[in-house]
Amino acid sequence: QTELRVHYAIPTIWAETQDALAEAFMKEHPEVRIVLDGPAEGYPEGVQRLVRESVAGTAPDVAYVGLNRWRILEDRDLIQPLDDFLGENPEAQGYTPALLSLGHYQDTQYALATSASTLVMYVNPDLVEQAGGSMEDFPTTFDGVIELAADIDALGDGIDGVWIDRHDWRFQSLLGSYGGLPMNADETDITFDDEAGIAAATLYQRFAEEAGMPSYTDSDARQAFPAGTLGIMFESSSLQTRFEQGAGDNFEVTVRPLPIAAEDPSNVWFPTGGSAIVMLTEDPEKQQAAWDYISFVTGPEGQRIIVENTGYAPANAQVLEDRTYLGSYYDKNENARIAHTQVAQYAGPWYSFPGPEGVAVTDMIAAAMVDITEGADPEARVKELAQTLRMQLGME
Amino acid sequence: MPVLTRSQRETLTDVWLTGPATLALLIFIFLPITIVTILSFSDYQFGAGDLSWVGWENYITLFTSAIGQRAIVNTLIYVAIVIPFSVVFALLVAIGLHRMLDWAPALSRILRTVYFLPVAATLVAMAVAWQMLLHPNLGLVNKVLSSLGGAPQNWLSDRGLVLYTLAAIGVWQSVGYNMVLFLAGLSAIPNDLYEAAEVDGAGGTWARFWTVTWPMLGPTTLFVLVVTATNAFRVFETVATLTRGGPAFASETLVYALYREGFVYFKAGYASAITVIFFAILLTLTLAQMRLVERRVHYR
Amino acid sequence: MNAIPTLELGDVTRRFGEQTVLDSISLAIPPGSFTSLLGASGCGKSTTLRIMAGLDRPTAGAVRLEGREVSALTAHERNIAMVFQSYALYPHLTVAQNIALPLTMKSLSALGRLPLLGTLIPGTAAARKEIQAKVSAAAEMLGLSHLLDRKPGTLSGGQKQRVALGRALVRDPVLFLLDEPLSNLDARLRVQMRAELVALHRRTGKPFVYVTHDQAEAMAMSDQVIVMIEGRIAQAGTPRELYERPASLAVAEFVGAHAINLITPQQGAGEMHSSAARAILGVRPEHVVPAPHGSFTAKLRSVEYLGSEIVLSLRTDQGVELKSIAPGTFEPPLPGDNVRLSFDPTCTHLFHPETGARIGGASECRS
Amino acid sequence: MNAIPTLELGDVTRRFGEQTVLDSISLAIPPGSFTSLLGASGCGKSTTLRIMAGLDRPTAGAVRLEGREVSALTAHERNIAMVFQSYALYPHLTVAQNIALPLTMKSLSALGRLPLLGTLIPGTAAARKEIQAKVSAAAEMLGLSHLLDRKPGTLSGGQKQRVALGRALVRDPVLFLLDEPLSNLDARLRVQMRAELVALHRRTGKPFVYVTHDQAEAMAMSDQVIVMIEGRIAQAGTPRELYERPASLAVAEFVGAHAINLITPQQGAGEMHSSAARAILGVRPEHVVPAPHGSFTAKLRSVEYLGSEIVLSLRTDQGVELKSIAPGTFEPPLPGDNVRLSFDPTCTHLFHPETGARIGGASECRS
Amino acid sequence: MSTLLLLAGATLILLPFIWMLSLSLKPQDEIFASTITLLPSRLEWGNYVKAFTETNIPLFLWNGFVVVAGILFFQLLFSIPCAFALAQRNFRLRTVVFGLVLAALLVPFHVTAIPIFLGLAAVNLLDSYAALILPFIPTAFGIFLFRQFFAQMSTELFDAARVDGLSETAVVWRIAFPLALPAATAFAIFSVTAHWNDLFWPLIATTSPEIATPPRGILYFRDQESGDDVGPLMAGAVIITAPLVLAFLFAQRKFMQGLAAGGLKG
Ligand SMILES: Nc1ncnc2c1ncn2[C@@H]1O[C@H](COP(=O)(O)OP(=O)(O)OP(=O)(O)O)[C@@H](O)[C@H]1O
Ligand SMILES: Nc1ncnc2c1ncn2[C@@H]1O[C@H](COP(=O)(O)OP(=O)(O)OP(=O)(O)O)[C@@H](O)[C@H]1O
Ligand SMILES: [Mg+2]
Ligand SMILES: [Mg+2]
Repeated sequence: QTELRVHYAIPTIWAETQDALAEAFMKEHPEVRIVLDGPAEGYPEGVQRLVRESVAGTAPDVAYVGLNRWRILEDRDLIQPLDDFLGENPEAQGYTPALLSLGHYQDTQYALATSASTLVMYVNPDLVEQAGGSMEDFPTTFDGVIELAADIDALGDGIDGVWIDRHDWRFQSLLGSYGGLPMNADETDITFDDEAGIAAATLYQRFAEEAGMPSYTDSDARQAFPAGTLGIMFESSSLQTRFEQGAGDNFEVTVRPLPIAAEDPSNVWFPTGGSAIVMLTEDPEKQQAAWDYISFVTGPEGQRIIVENTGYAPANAQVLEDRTYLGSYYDKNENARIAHTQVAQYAGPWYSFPGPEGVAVTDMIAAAMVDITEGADPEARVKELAQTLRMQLGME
Repeated sequence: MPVLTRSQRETLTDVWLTGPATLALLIFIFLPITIVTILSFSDYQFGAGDLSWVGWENYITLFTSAIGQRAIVNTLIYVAIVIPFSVVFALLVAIGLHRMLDWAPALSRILRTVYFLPVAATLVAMAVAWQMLLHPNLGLVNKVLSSLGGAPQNWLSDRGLVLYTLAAIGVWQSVGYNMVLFLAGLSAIPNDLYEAAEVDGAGGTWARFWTVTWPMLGPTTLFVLVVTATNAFRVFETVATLTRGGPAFASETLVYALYREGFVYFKAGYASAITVIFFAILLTLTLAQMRLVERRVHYR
Repeated sequence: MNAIPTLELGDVTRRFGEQTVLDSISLAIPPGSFTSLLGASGCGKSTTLRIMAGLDRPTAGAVRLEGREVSALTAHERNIAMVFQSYALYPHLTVAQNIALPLTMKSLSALGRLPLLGTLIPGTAAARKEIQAKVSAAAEMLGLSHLLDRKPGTLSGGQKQRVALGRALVRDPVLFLLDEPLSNLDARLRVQMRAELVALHRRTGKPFVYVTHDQAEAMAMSDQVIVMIEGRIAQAGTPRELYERPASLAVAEFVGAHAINLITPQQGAGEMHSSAARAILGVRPEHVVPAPHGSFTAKLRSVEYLGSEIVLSLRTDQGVELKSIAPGTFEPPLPGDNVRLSFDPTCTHLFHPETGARIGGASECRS
Repeated sequence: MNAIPTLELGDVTRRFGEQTVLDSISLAIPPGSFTSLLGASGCGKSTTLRIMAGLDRPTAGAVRLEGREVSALTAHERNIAMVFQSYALYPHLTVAQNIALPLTMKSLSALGRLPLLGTLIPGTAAARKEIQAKVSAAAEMLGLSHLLDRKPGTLSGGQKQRVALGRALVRDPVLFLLDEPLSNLDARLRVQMRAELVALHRRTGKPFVYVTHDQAEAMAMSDQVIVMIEGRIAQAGTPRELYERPASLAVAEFVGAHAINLITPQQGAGEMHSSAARAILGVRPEHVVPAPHGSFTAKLRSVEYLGSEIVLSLRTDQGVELKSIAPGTFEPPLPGDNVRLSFDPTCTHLFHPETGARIGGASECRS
Repeated sequence: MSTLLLLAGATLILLPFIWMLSLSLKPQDEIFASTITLLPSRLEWGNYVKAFTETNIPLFLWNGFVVVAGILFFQLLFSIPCAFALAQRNFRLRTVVFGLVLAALLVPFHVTAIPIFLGLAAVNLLDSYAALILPFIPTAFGIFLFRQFFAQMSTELFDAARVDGLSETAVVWRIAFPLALPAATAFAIFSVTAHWNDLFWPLIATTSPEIATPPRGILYFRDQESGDDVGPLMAGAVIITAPLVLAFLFAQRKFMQGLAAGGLKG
């Protein structure tokens, strides 16, 4: 019997799912035994632990990591290419090129997405109606959203119109909505200081100035929305369940897709959050078992389990196309359907920046968004930011 | 006759008594420190296979980068708030509770436990409670503030305010710790000194405090200052759980910076340099503090 | 001189919870007197002193200072100086500052006491100068001039004691209270300090109340000794009165350098003294003397040589244990030998076997 | 009896850094003797005792225990018992456990000493029983039987002292060392404990070395008194030798209940004594007596009444300050009057004005 | 007056705890409400049920106990003899050792964490109780506190023990240690609260859920990605804080004595 040690993070979401996955897998593969490591608190802590354990030589065989984090492992040669296992025709197994791109780097497939989320709008319909709007013709442009948010904000005491976190992933999402890209294809230059990037950054300022966006921390906002004092909140689709629980019977949490701002919608992409699965083991025998496991959890059956348990969007085309897997789930979960459709349509990589400063610069992006929200000139600030990033990342 | 001379046997005894602890100190504290100091001159990336020596570059970066400077300045501001406030509050609370012991011992003991609670609390959960209390819109703090006619504040998301909020929470955490130390110091003051003061005409509350209490608490105060300072300089947990250094590095502190650089960014070399600087600051200040205060506190 | 006592306690009682520590104490401290409060540990001496000082309040009874009832006044309003057994010096202040403290508290305002600011307040400089002068004078008198800049922690016991005295002296109080100030000193230094205290008393002319459990100290220094036993005053009088006419068995046992010899009626010591058959007979060892024609004999059990005198431990045939003191030049017989002894008949005391009250004996013990 | 001294110090020197605390000390403690080490505070008494016990080591010199050099043995290997000034009772153990501790350490293995497990080790029960018996015997002897279960914190000074003694006694050591064991007691208790110690010494038959700075104690208890002054032995001898033939001025000043009167040649006291012109004359106050036909007069300055005796402070016309002791029955004149005095000529001492060495005087002081 | 201030201060101090308790009893939809209510409309024991069923809290508490007790045991075992020697014995390297202790007092654990992690990995001790206990054995604070305590105790007591035939080891454990119990209680409170609540090191050194300590256990309800599960998180926090508060209540008398008698008098 082969034993596979599996690492994952975020037990609130994943703990039961992982047990179900392991059980289902072992039923199919009785020769493999899955051992789950104690989960890490979050994706950043998870990847920290993987790096440490690799240095210490105690790394697990397979790991779920944040979709924007596996590059850190790749950078240190800790994970194995999957191309040989995938075979000639991955698409037939449900791995579309868009989905594969999430784990692709320099012509090699290092990771496969297991679950996906993108930025969506959470809306409080009660507030929308009080402000004179309606859910039927909910705005689909940023201008419309800002206008509505301003109306909600005007409702008065303690009611806020809109909120979005000042954060790398959110910024990339807005950027994607405008059809911009953070970097060029060979990762030798920063490209978000173009029109799209400036427009995306300007949104922060407009939210603040025109719609009175408060300067909440993420936990502030996550408290305000379910409490019913925040009209529109841009957040990851993965928060849906918690928001629904938190709002209870007070109001009906409603999900709306992100507005599309690009002139050419084919340029639109949304960075995908969620997790990828990677193979760490170098032992050929284990690698085969690991692959069996990976293909199971990224295959339709595994994906069904994941979607039903976590609320994440699936990362396999087959489950989406074939109603036998998740049809009844979506009938009950309109919000999930909206979010998952957005993933299916626009999923794109969550860019991580190359080199040793790759993680550090994401905090600089966040800091720049804070500046812009608080009144800095968006164009100048974005240009300055791009320049700083080029320096930090050694692109010049 | 024993094989070893008496001196040799005495030395063996000393080694047997102090050896284990000293060895443990060397292995678990000084060896790591040495490694860290050496690494601070390299560009080592945690997990990477190779490294190269970069001389003082990491130090130069720390002192020239805006974020590095921010971390140093923030730490100093934080410490400058937490030390005086937590020491003074703790002293006042301790004196109050000590007096209360005379006429309401039970209440005094209960309050003592209450003030000690923050020391015993699990910060993971406390952070959530604080976040809710300090919520700009829904939090009790702002609601009370506005009902008193004040303007609500963004305690944790206002760049100008967040450091002071953290400092206030830091005071909240250390008042109990210091109070316990002061209470112990107070109970060691001989009562006849108060009586002498009374007979000498220093009978009022303030006169008693300045003639007896404060001077007699000298050694305790020194101890409290050293402990508070080392704890305040190491501020990490509240930053990590409440603000993660944000917004826009406004609450970045040295230990959080070294944590972030080392653990999140994996820049072990740079993190080591922060460590060395941190250690140097701490060592200097503590020694200075001891030097300055020690002589005035041990009345010899 | 003034007839009103400087301090008077009238039927002062002090209870701590159930325990009655002082039981209806009445006493008077005449102006200029040196009064000792003598008693065993725990008999209430310190409590009495604390009530005089105003640090404690009587459960019942009156405290009169120069004729005025002062129960309502706190300690520092009474202008009484007190020297504590443990000296209670402020360890953070120099000797000079310790001595100056009571004056500073009296003559400088709260502002004026501040280190730097203080100098700006009008009149402060003058007041400080005056304090300085008084401190110097007190230090001079106590031989502390060369120690003024030292901290108490570096002083020897005797020096500390003098600083504590200095702090009391400098104030010109109406009364000095001293709570076993010598008990921490070694024997030789104690004798020396005793003399200094007496001299000091004479110089100030103020009444001293001196607490001690050492009868020798009380006898040597005082005009008036008040013997306290278990919260009551057993006897008050001059040292000589106490020694020559102890009011009770307890007082007789307490007073005197060597424990008094006591012979109970049961021991049938009738042959030694005619009164010993109905009362307890007390004879001090110094009044039991070896005499060739003494009235009775006893067997010598052991000898303690003290230089100037020799203590003989004896036992009579009836089993009565006796001590006798002979001059140092006396050549004692070997232990086991019989010694012939006699009592000085003018120096015997008779006590009631049950109450212990004095019921007879010599009225004056002069040979 | 055995001729080898139980303990011998041979030229023992002890330095702490620069300071020489003991300077070439040689002494012998004969079997069964009671030796006092007498000296002022800081003269090195405790250091000497600690060297004997093995708690400290001499910088130079030899320590011989029953003839055997023991420098290499640590304190716990020497089988010497020591009683400390502060008693050093273990506050966390009961009286019984305190007394038993030395035995437990000696007769039980490390395992056997463990609370529960210990009972399983063979022989432990028997050993424990034996210890129990010895502790009971010692407690009986010291009158501590009813206190065995108390903690030291609840005992009075005298009781503590006896526990400390019990702990020493129970071990059957070759030598007892006692470092000022009575100095914490009050005067009356001290006298009583003194007698108990002497009785104990007699009962055990073991040599005692007794450290004190109280000359009365040393005189009263010892066969041999060793006077130490500043790290040297100033004189060793019987109490009587010390009192009657002090080897130096320093010893004379140290010995005796009251400080000796010293008259320097400059004070021109030739009229008082013929030898006073070339040497320092020493006369103890008890040998200066008021006598109607005395050889000189002095003015009475003050009187201390001590019950059994009266101390007169006097000053001659030449300005010599003198003390005289009269019996308690003496009726002193008023201060300021002249008193006629005489010296007991057999009890004077002459010392060299520079070296202080004894150069003459009475060889025996018997009247 | 001063009593009122003290009570007001205590209320301020208590505020987050009251909040914690109240949250732990609130149903999900009341936790995030726009109005502030201290008391939940209905007591929701479900949070506690969830805390107990979804995580193995009894196991975490047991682990916490083992780790904390283990740390304390070894800290005392190592620091007391060392502190005793520093205070009561004279040896050549005494100043050096004491200097080391003072310097170590200033080192935050974060600095040494990574090298220690690698070292433990090298000897294969990660993810075990040993990994949680070993790094905290050298306690400069403990040595310092005990040294101050022993330094002001009379040497005579220890000399008496030596004369009574106790070896130095016996002097340390049979005499010095029992006397230092108050100080040890004080030290224990500081050590236990610190290590019971420590999250940083357990997250680095251990992965198995079987040896998770209490805070690592309730971390289960903490989540950046999808939002904290506040109710059970607070319930868990209440459960793991309670033993410490009880311990403090029990220990406080000894504890105060210990500090009073100990190092604080300089
Ligand atoms: N504050 C108090 N509360 C309760 N009992 C007290 C208090 N102060 C003193 N006592 C008791 O009163 C009695 C007398 O105490 P006090 O201190 O006056 O004795 P003392 O004669 O000065 O003894 P010593 O010579 O030992 O100083 C003692 O039994 C003591 O226990
Ligand atoms: N460990 C030490 N280091 C330095 N000096 C010391 C030490 N122990 C004792 N001394 C010095 O040695 C001298 C003699 O000390 P010792 O304790 O033997 O005196 P003593 O005669 O016992 O005095 P006392 O009657 O006060 O107990 C003193 O001056 C003391 O300061
Ligand atoms: Mg008293
Ligand atoms: Mg001594």
